[in-house]
Amino acid sequence: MTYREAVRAALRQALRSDPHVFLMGEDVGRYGGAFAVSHGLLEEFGPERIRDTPLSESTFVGAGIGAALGGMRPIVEIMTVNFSLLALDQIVNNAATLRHMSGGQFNVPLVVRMATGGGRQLAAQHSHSLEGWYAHVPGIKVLAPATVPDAYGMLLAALREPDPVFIFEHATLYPLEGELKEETGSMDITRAAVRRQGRDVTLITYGGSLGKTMEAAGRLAKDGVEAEVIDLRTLRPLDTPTIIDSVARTHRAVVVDEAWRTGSFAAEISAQIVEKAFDELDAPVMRVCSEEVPMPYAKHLEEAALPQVEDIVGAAKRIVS
Amino acid sequence: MTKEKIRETILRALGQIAPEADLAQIKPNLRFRDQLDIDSMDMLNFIIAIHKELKIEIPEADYPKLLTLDDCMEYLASRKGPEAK
Amino acid sequence: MDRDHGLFLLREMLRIRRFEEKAAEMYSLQKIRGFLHLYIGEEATGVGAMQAFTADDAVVATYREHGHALARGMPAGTLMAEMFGKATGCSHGHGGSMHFFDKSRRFYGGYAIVGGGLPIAAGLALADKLQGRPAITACYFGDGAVAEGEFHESMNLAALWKLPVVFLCENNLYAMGTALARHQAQTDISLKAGSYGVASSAVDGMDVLAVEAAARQAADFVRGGNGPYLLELRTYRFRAHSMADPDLYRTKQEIEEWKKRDPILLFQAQLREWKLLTDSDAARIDEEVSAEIDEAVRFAEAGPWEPAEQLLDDVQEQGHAAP
Amino acid sequence: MAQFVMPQLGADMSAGKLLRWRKKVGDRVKRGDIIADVETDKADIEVEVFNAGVIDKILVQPGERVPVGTPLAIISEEGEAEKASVSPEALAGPPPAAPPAPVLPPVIPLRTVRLHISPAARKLATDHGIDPAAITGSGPGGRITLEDVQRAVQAKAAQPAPEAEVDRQTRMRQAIAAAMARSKREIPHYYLSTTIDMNRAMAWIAQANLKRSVEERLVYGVLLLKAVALALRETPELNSVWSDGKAIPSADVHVGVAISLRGGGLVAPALHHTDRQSLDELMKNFRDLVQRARAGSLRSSELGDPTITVTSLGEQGVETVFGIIYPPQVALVGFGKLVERPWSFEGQIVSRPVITATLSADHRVSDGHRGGLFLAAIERKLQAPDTL
Repeated sequence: MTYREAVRAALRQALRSDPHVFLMGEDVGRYGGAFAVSHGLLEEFGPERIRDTPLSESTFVGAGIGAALGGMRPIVEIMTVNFSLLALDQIVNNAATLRHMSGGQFNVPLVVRMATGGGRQLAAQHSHSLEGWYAHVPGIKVLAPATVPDAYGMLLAALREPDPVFIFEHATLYPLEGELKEETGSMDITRAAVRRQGRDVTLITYGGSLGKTMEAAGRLAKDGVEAEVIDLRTLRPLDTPTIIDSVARTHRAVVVDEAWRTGSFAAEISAQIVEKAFDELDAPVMRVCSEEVPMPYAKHLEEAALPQVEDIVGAAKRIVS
Repeated sequence: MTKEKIRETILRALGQIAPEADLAQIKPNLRFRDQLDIDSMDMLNFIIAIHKELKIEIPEADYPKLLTLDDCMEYLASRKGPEAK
Repeated sequence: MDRDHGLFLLREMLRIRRFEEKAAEMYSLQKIRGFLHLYIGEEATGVGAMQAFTADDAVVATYREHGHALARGMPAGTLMAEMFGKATGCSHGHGGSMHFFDKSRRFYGGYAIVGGGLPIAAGLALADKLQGRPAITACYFGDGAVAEGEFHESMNLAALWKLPVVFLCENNLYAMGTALARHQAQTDISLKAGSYGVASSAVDGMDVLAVEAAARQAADFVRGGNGPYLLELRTYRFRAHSMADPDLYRTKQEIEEWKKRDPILLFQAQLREWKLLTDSDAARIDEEVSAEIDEAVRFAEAGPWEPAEQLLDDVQEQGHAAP
Repeated sequence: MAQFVMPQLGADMSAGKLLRWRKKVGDRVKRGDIIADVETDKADIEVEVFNAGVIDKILVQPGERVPVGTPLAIISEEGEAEKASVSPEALAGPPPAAPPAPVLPPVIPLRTVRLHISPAARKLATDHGIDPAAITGSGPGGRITLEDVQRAVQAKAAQPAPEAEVDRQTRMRQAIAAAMARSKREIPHYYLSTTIDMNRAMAWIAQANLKRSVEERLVYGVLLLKAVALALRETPELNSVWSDGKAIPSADVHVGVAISLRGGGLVAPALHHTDRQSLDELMKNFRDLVQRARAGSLRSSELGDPTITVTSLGEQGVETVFGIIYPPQVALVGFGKLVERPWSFEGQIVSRPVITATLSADHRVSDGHRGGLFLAAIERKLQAPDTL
């Protein structure tokens, strides 16, 4: 099963089991979803529950908030994270604030999904990784499933949350093949996952960078460096204890994040480690991030801009003496 | 001032500059420097301590008269005058 | 014209007027801090339009929402306490003047990003429609919001999906200090609805009966499953935009001209003309309203502060939220 | 009776200036009347009154700027007797606090020398009572890593458990061993020597001490320290720290004084700003430093930041010292014993007290020519003791 099919299976599962669930977004219906995630759902659930929207990101996200306030369980799909900027007002000023601003009277059980990340030669308006911006905002949860089981189980878990959840699906992951066990259901979204154990250095990553990081760990092992790989899974709330536990064992950390380095979520991870595990560090915390450039179109330039396996290996080796 | 008082004063001053020394073992006719591993700065601090305790001025020229316990006793007794018996 | 209803409308408008006057006083004494936007002059739009909605309907308001909240039936004391920042406030002191909420009255809040409430109103209407409930949504906003993309997107979406929303544009002619003609090429707001296939009309917002009648008509249209309706309420605010506003962008003469059409004075005169209001009625109502407002201040004054230890309690549901 | 106060007219307003009164004493006002104009940081605003009555007293005059909440006028209510018994001050309550005077941040001197060690390594070393300065770093740029400390811990564990005192001495020995071994391994030393006539200096000191009480008397050692400190100003490269492959000149002169400890061992704490202290201050601080060094109560800053070291072994009778530089410093000055020697002076052979000064210097940083100039400067300074 692919990551795409896993998301679709979760959507289908949710739509079947809860009549309050509906999906809306640009081209989720007749087109079948820009990434074909919702392909076939319109036929099964009809246009009331699989709603094509106008290109009005702010308003269909706001309508999702309103529908959630009004008792529904909306899932809003935004085509890419770059487009979500048109809805930032609704997300940051309304979705994230309503529970607090109303003194706890209202909550917004809304799930918003969107594609993120580069690597597909879509240039500077379709390729960025801005999930770190969202993780800055209290009042919302930010998930970044990186595997087929997580794509399925974390979406189901998001639909059980009483507060807004934003799911970032790295677009290069959709064709990823993986096994989804029969018994997989809603899963814990508060914990990071250790994807590989090691004693020499901790590689911390999430989403679309997990594959590259695992490959880097494999190469490091050939050179005698045993790297531990942490998949954050959820950026907010961040599972800091898992990170700190690992760094306390390896004493070295490399953060791999496809976003730009400056003011990045990688910077947040790095700061958490320095604040909470300073005395465990035997080397500076390294960050492997995208170059500070809008994503270029040409393949060789895009590859140069994005973190690559060699960059991760290099960063790890620089701090493992 | 009795000889005993002067002796006590000297040993107390030595104790301040060389706290680890066993003062009971001090030989009265040997130089402090050779017994206690002290240097000129320690000696200076010793003289300052004596000066403070006994309230007497000790000219620099008299420093060589303060190198052993016996010399010290003699010099200080002479300086503190008739009381010392 | 039913006398009881007439006196009720008068009392409702007077409650808002006295409440706002007291709020200004409390602001000058620093009991109320932050921003304070007063509704004085616009009482007929809030009170008149609210008559068209039932307790089952939803209401979305703006940052100038004291009048909407009072007209919706929220107790003056909880509103004053909110502005005092007290735990007994309608939003536990988290929101202040611009963010009144009341779940029990389906009052979905004051929104301080101009235009931000319109998509939410569309969503509330969508929820009612999808769940087969007969409820509709009242969405107040000002003339300034008409310049926002969310106004146009929401008109379109509501019309496209035939959502049961009454859009109530309180056009007081100024977006903060920018006159309507200085930010809109087409100053007839009701006309804008046509291009989205939204039914619309405009009404004199200083005439509470006219507002009520127009709003009932709009609400009936929406309840009939015909999709949304845009009702433009032409009004004027007598006070400056906020307490810090020196009112440099309009003339004293203009304000005085509008004050001649004070909705409360106009309606009192009409009631007297119809022999529905006596001097003793007027005095009694004024006295009762003043007492209610004084009691609201006492309530606000007496209320406790929310303990700072609870600062993070309402960010996410407890048990789900991790720091 | 009511007070009319400077109103809050905006979220960010803390004070306002009264521009003009629209009403005067004796005027009748009603709720909502414009009573005055107030200037805020943003604009001039007409302010209204919330009480009906007669203006009884005006407390603030046009042009005055007062904090929000300050009473501006007293309004007596209708029928109220004019002679109000309550003073305006009592009504006003305590006046708003004046803004605090700006507090200048304290000037914190920079530390000139810092150990290159990872946090984890530092913690492990502390946990095992190991002096990190005694460990040679193997990490990038010579950083001491966790592994380096782990090796030191193992080495320590391999030794028989010593008595506490022996342990302290062993540690000090180890620290000296590590620092000196590193110095000899890394620093290409060169050595220069000169003999200095101390006649004038000793005569000056004898004269000076005549007027001084016992505590104030100087020893010639402080003249040597001051002369070294002043000479460094002429050859600042010798007052440097070697870091990451280059010499970084130190802004300040902190001469480290080698002090031998009873029972063995050595420390070289700094006399801060040696060049800026008078001889009297230097004497007092030097004496204090020796006493504290031997009592084991030195401050970490004194141990951490000397910019050059001076060692004097004259007490032991040696005439010439060939010292080893204490890294990351780049120079060390040695003095031998003050001895009477035949000396040629204006064509005559005379007996003079002389002392041999030596310089050990880092050839990566300075050359013999500059080192020679430095020793010559020390000699020159000692010939003019009254200028020290």
